[in-house]
Amino acid sequence: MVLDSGDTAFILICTAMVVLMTPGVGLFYGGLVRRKNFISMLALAFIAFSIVTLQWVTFGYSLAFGPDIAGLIGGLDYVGLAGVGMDGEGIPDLLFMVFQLAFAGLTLAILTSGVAERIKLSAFIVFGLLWTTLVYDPLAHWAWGGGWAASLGALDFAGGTVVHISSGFGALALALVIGKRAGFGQYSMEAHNIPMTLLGGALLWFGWFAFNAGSALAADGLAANAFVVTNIAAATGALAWLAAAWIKGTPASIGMISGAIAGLVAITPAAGFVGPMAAIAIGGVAGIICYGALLFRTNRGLDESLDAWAIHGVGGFWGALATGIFAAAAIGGVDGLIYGNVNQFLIQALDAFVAMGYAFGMTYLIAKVVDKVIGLRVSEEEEYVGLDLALHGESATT
Amino acid sequence: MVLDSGDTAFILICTAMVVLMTPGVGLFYGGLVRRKNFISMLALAFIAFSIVTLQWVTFGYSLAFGPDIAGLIGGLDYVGLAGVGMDGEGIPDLLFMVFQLAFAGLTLAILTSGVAERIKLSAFIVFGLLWTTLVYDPLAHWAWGGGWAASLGALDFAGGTVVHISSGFGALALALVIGKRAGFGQYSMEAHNIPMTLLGGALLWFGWFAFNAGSALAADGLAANAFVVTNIAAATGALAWLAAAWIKGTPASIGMISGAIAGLVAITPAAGFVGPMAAIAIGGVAGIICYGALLFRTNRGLDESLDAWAIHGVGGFWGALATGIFAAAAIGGVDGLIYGNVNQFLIQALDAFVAMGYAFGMTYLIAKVVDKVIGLRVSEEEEYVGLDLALHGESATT
Amino acid sequence: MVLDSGDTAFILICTAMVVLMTPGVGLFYGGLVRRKNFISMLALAFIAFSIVTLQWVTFGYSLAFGPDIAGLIGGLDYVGLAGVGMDGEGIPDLLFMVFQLAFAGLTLAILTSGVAERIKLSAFIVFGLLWTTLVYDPLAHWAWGGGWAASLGALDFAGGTVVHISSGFGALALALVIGKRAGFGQYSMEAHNIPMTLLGGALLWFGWFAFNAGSALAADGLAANAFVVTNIAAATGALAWLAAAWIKGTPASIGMISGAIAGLVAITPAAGFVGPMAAIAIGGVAGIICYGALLFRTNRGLDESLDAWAIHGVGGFWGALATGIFAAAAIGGVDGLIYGNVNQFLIQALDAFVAMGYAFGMTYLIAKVVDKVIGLRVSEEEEYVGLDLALHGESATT
Amino acid sequence: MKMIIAYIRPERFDRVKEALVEKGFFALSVTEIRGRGAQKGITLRGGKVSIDLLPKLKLEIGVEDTFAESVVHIIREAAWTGKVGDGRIFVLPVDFSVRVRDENITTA
Amino acid sequence: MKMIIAYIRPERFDRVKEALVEKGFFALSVTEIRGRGAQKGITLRGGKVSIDLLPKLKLEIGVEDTFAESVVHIIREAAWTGKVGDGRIFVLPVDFSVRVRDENITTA
Amino acid sequence: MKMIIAYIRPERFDRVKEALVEKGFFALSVTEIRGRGAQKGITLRGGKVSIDLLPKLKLEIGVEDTFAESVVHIIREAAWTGKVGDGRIFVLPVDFSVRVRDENITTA
Ligand SMILES: Nc1ncnc2c1ncn2[C@@H]1O[C@H](COP(=O)(O)OP(=O)(O)O)[C@@H](O)[C@H]1O
Ligand SMILES: Nc1ncnc2c1ncn2[C@@H]1O[C@H](COP(=O)(O)OP(=O)(O)O)[C@@H](O)[C@H]1O
Ligand SMILES: Nc1ncnc2c1ncn2[C@@H]1O[C@H](COP(=O)(O)OP(=O)(O)O)[C@@H](O)[C@H]1O
Repeated sequence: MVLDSGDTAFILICTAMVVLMTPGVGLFYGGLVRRKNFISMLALAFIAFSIVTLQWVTFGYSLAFGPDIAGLIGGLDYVGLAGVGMDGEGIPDLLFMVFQLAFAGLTLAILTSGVAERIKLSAFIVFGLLWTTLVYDPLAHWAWGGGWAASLGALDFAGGTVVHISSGFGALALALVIGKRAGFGQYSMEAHNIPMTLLGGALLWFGWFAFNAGSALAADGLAANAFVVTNIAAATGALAWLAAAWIKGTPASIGMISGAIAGLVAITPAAGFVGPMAAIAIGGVAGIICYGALLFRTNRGLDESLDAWAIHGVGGFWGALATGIFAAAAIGGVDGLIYGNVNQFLIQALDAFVAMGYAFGMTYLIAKVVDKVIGLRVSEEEEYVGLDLALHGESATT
Repeated sequence: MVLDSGDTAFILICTAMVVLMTPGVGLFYGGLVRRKNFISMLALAFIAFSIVTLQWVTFGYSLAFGPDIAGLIGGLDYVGLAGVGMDGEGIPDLLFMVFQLAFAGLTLAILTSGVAERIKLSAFIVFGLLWTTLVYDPLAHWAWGGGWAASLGALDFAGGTVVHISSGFGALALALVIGKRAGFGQYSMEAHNIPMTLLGGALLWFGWFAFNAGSALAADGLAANAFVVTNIAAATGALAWLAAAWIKGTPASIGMISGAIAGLVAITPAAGFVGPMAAIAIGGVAGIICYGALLFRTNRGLDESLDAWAIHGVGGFWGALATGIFAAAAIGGVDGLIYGNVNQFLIQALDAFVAMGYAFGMTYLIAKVVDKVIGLRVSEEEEYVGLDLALHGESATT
Repeated sequence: MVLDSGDTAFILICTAMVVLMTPGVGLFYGGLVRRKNFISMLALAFIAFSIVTLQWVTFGYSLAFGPDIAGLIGGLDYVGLAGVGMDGEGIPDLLFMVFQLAFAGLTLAILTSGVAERIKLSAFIVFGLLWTTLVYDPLAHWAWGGGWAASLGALDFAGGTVVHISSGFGALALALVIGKRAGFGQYSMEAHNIPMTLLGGALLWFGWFAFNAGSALAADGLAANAFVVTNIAAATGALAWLAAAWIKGTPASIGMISGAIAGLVAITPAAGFVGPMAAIAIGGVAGIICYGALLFRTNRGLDESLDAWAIHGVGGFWGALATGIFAAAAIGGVDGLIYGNVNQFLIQALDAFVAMGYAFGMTYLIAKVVDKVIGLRVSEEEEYVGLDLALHGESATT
Repeated sequence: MKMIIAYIRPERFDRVKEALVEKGFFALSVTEIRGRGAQKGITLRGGKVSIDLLPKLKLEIGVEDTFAESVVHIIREAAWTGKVGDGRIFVLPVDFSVRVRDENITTA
Repeated sequence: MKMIIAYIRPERFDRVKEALVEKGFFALSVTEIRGRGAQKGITLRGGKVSIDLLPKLKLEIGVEDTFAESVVHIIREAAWTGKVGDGRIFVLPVDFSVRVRDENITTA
Repeated sequence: MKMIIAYIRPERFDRVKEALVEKGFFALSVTEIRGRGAQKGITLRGGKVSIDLLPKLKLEIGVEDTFAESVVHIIREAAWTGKVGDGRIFVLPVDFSVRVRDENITTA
């Protein structure tokens, strides 16, 4: 029970960097929507983070990391952060708590992809509190709080299932419940400010180092490995998507940055288990299949508007499998498929499937209930005018 | 006299993050003004930071942290950074110096709120050098350099009085001296680029972790506590202001981010002394009263243009009192009002009052003198055209 | 062979911060070009970083830091990061590798100044891979990988020659080969979004702390010194350029931020060898001479479009010399000219000259070859329409 | 010659453009404007919020007199949704017009 | 019908809009432009800096012939400050105009 | 009075402005627009990419009848490059015009 100042320093800064990812998502999404909903996307990110902060410190952390109950959820011992103090092993308990808080907040922000440009603010707040409680907290418990997935030996270094499968498939469910944007498919809804999306992407790339390397919870060689593979997967993902899009037509910068995010997502569960050369494969494949998922999504006329499903959902799923494929005992103590460990691959697949099913189903349920009770969606006029003016009374630029 | 690499690593990075807050203020303010003064607000932030850098390393640091003279000011022993070297206790002396430099630079940048869209560049430089010397340096000395406030036992963990009361009430004095913007109250002067304000706010939130947690000067449990309460107060402040504005009309994103800043300001002096649940109270109240202060300010027709007074001044004042109310010995070694320590509350109140009076009075004096001697304000035509074109010969966007 | 968690924490975060500098350059440049090439500049930065990432982890790192061959280049021992692992001295070897990767990526991004608004994407990728292999890797080896410059005792703390002379003079060569932008000199090509340039500049200033202080490879007093002198040189550079431009006419914010970058560039090789007061001189002179270089460049009608030559090339050259002038044994163990060590000054001059000549000549050669084989430049129509639409099929803002 | 000035919904622009091209009318100039018609914009949540200026696109098309009516017709058809805010088209007389490039003056 | 084109100070826009609404004129289109009048813009610091294009708003209002003069009058009154840069109003003839929505053609 | 509406290349704006000032025409209003002429924009890489709307500047200049032709002439000369995309100038009749500031009504 002794603190290490180096590890503590590392996780303190990492936490700040992960917090910055939430407005990063806001900028990323805000640039992709139409100008009239720019502020809305940014505000949703801030609000997501703020409500999760309060939920987490009052009871969410306890649900996720309290003493395990039946492998499913944590007990209420840490409600109000009781017993979560300034000391701890390696790093202060409070610091671990807030590092995890940053993950929870970010996850809800990613989910706004599915309801972009059409959700009621009040409904989002209610939905968000329910979602983080009923979806995020259990998933975090399963993987990291001593739940069944952890017991089974499922590997999720920094949140492939907890953060990305959950938000990606959650966004899909949400999009199905709330319905398409008015005019979707009839006229083009181009990204209105791509440089903001690229800036948001840069902040995400930056924060992701902290997200993945910080998940080592120590400033050590494992953190360095996570850092390196994170960067490699991002770069490969960016180039792979760019190349694929170039072959099919145009090397758009949105594709490039989406590919980087896809690579980052896919390496997330694997970052502490695979080496640099595997990261090239993981990132490259992620760039290609997430691009494919996006094409599939648009061809099907689905309005999961900002592609959390294609990038986070599909990328996270691939990452969970890839961890089971490329894990090397030399790095994280566990071997994967390519080293003959079929079992690990099957565990990964099971974990990913359950997370996908649970996140999708539970999100669908919550969304339906919220929609019935208070209504998820703004009025037709409000949507036409745009949420910036209609809800916030503001215009992004004058 | 031995360095700790973890603590040193922490404060090195924290310093960089606090430095980033100054352009963060520039963006925050730049988004709030009219387009024709966007560059001006950003440039003022950079210039504030640059001139304070030179002042601080030549003599400012010595005034603040040199050997105490009568509880009022530091001696000149460290002029030119003489004797401020690469070694130190825990962290290098040079590092402590530059961490404090970042605070000083930021404080002057906050002050530009009071003269936005109308100050002469030359006058700002002269005023800024005088202000940081005659207001900031003494206040820093009183609180942290061994001055009277420190001797009295006044608590200011990260700068509630030194940074926020001083800049907030300073901005008010400055606004009174320079006068209202032409057309103020006659036509609306809406924020021209709210996403930039939100981005600036995100950078401030990010940097504030370093500001407050770094003030522990070590990567330890106290830093973790400061980090956690900082985040809680920001989130609560954001939600409280948003809710209050919603009840009165519209949940504007500017209110949301202003509430976050209000929460951050209020928790600043308290961050090393109060726990997470107190942070909810401190942040929530900050969101409400700073919103009230803003309404008061606009109702009175005061053109303290970007609300440094309402947010930093009033929020800082509340934070100083709140520290006296909620301090818990278990965290920072001192109890506050709710633990029966009336004395601490009175000390806090006294400290806040003196800081407020001194900052307001001295700023008023300096502003008057500069106005008399070289004139604070641009010509009517320059103001009409906007400072970007009139002073810098540039346009924000083409 | 034992890791220090504080040093590791420091370099982990520093690396993330240096990575953020690459999109920082993208924003800086993106704001300076015409709107129709905003996305292009950002995309080039991301692409530069991505291709260098793959080059570096496959063989670039080995060329730079592999066992020395004749003082000229590193051997292939580390190809595919073989033998670069999670342990190391002080910090993990993998971490040192990725810290250096961030430098290599950034350097290529700086170079895009010379071909802004007119380079073919395919040509840039080919050129970039050749350039980083044939120019960057050898220069890195000479200075830091045990090459001839290191043997000679040339000082380059964080990359004055490796990063800045190479990219600055490389950009000049590239500009000469690709030719002027259509219409250059005939009508004005004003910066289209100065706030983005200032934001990019702020991210650069932020990242530069990590760049220079991180080059100590430890969180110690030397890092603190590097941090402090970095900040001083930036501030002084900003004010010096601003003042010079003011005397000649108008204190433009672009000049101010360019001066800051000039100061940062110049202090880069010196950061671990000079003290705070020398930093004032180095930064101030950098602001003036880089401004002079810019005026010279525009007077000569050279279209090295975004002034990498004037700022990075000339500033880096001055920095290399200044290191030989102001180095103080008390700080970095070596004395410079002002302490009577003429020799060091001559070594610095030689090193800078060779780096300049090699970078300029080799870049010219590579550019000529790429131009002959696949063509460096887009068609006249594509240039007229702008690279955003013509190459990426996107518009920065709608 | 006539100058046709049409204020339309931004989301109908692509459709209008295509309809014009189909009938052989290529030239046009587009400006982003904000506007309101006789309805005073849109009122939300039972009058609590009223948005009086909405983004519209303004098209300007200079055509020979004989084509004016058919261009107006094409635009109207492609821009029509039947809801408030569809816009308005004005036809103004032009004294004469010249092409900068070829100095070929058309008077009408 | 007439098309009234008014270049005014941006800061007077709200006042002009209200004045128009008061008299029952709702419809208008607004464009952000830059311009200068016969005074060649503004000269600062004794001629050292001269700003030749200042931001203005352009209003376009299509009205029946009979209302043209009174709309001009309303705008002028509300836009007036008496200082250089107040702007100018032009009244152009309109051949005819149609509403996209209801196909109700007004000819004048 | 006439209203001259000129669509020109943005990069020729400074030249046009100077040419006008030289001949004593100061007043003008400028709007950023996008447009295409009869050539349907620009086609790149053998038709693989086609950019149909390019940024242009629109100048509006209200002048006395007698000056209309010479202003058109000045603009055309200064805006001319001889390549596709040089733009077009329209001259519209103006019923009357007033200056907001001095209430000095000019009718033409
Ligand atoms: N008389 C007019 N003068 C100028 N612009 C007009 C006029 N009538 C309509 N417009 C333009 O057309 C747009 C749509 O008009 P309309 O369909 O009547 O709108 P609404 O249904 O919102 O009243 C307006 O936003 C405005 O830009
Ligand atoms: N003859 C004109 N043609 C076109 N626009 C004009 C004309 N006269 C004035 N304007 C517009 O009206 C605005 C204000 O004009 P005016 O009051 O004469 O300006 P100033 O006082 O700056 O000379 C100008 O900026 C311009 O946009
Ligand atoms: N008949 C027209 N009506 C409206 N605008 C026009 C017309 N003809 C040309 N323009 C404007 O002038 C610009 C340049 O026209 P032109 O030189 O004919 O272009 P291009 O060579 O691209 O066909 C166009 O982009 C458009 O904005």
